[in-house]
Amino acid sequence: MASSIRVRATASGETTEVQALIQHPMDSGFIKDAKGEIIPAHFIQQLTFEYDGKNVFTADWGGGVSKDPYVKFAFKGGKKGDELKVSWVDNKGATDTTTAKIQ
Amino acid sequence: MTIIHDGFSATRRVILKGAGAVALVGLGNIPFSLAPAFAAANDKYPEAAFKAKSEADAIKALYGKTAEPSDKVKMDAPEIAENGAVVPISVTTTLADVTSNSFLVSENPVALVASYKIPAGTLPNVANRIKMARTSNVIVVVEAGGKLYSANKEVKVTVGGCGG
Amino acid sequence: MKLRSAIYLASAALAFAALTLASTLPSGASDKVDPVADAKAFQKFFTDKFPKVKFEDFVNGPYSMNEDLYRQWQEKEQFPPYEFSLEMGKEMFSKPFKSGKSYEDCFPNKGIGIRQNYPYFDEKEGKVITLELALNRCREANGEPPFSYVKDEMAALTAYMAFTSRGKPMDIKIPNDPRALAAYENGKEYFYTRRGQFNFSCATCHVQSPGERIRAEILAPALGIVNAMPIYRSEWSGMGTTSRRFTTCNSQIRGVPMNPQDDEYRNVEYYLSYVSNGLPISGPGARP
Amino acid sequence: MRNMMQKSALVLALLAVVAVSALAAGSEDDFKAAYAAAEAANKEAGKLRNQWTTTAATLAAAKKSADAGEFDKATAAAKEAEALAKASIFQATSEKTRWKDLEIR
Repeated sequence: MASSIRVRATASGETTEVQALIQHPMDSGFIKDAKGEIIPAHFIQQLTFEYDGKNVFTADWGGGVSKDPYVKFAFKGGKKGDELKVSWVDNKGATDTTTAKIQ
Repeated sequence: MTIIHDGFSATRRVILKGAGAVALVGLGNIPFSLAPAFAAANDKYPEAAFKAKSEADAIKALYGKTAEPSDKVKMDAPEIAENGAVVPISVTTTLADVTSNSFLVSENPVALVASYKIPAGTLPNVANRIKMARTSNVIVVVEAGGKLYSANKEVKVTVGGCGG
Repeated sequence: MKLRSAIYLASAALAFAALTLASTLPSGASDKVDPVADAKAFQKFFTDKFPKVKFEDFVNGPYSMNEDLYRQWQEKEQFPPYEFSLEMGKEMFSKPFKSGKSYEDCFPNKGIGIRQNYPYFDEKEGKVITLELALNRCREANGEPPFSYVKDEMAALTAYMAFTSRGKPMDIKIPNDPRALAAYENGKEYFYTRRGQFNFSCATCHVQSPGERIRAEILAPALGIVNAMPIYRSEWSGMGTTSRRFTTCNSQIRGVPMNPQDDEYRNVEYYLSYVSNGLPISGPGARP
Repeated sequence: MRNMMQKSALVLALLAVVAVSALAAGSEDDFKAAYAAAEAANKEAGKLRNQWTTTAATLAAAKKSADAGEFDKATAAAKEAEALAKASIFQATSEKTRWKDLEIR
């Protein structure tokens, strides 16, 4: 099964720009399905980015983040070919992790 | 201390933040090398803040203090969201020593949408896509040097997308 | 219920009245079918109506019509929401069926860079063959059950095929066969025929009112509308094919949709694609 | 617009028809007849490839009322469905030639 995480990390000059897109329903728990039943909350709560053994960014998310969530940030440092580790955990305890090469 | 919502983690968080503020007053500035450790101590998911209905309660649960509007916080958001299910919103700031950014939507059933921790060395600019139930004020809070600054903007939603 | 009935009835009556009156208007139609002239007039209509929109930008639907929307779209395109579907399609495309063959074996050039030639008119069968139909026929010929025409796997496969054709101009041919011309004409008729309780045709929204809002949505121009298929629609929270677009359009105007890939839909796709000849393939697309 | 009067007259006339029929005492037989007529008209619209979703919805509402024993309501709904189906037939028939007026040429 392919990873749920897509990462694009691009080093230019002194900074590395990171964009991530994750496949996840991000159900808020406030929406009803076609039958009128509440779709239970199911969303990523925490997403972390690690570079060189150090945390460079943490996202704490609620059910108000869009389906297939997207985030973009940048950090100082990072070289082409280096690895960036990305992990998430959702409110049901599911997790996924991937490692992306900085371009 | 401010009003604390249910949950142990929130209590712990507020206390920690209080300690941070004290350190700030005492030392003038937090030494640079301490910043990552400070961030690491805060890596717990802020459960209570994500349960608060109003943005004021969420900000209190998250930071234990209130935010002041600042023109140094710039929010980029559409005038009219193409669809409430996917509203691209980003923040940039010229403030120094930013430790976190949070996005809130007043009219959503849960006001707090996302909160980002910014360790030293990470730029304080973040872009993301959020859901909006209806036309609402969107608030971005930036925590910098232990203080809170905010910007807000009304985004019109014609197709509601809370959870879409 | 009472009020609702009254509204329904009143609108039915209005539609009636409008129809009765309008049908007495003189018809300026001539009976000759001339696709070349049609396409020219069709494209001119849109370029005249929207002189600021670049020709190749018409494939971007509502985004070509509104600046605030255009910005939101560009932000989304940084990491587009159809990315997962596209990847799934790519994986599926070369994966062998139980028969040992794959989709690649069903198409010219192994299916790469050919989307702009669909739909085409099959002179053996005497009918229009769309890409979606060809994909399901490929499955069935290899002993696999067909996919639903509206989303998921079908959207993923067509997304991948469109992606490999991005930038290539739509290139639909009408062979010298009276049946091909009839299919084209039938598609045109479907496009302009008002249907449903709202008494709307495809043209009511996508020719007369692109750029305007209907309820909350900004309408896309008909020119190039098929070039962006399949699309990730935020309103659907997911992908949808050309079939999905046609059937949902019909139900939105309170008409009972046909089944996907019924002759009418194949023909209207043939017509719409033909009059969009020359515009680049831009699928998969993202839409509000 | 010169056709305004004509249009509203038609609306009024149609509404009056329904008002009268709704007042008539309803029986199961009345309902069955009205429902059959509506279904037949909708079937014809289907042959013309032009059914309206509202016809189907109104037919379903008629059936629901009938199942609950409310034949007045059921008969009125069935007649409304028939009117909708007939309007869709009229639409399909007149559009056979009229669509050309909209064509870009």
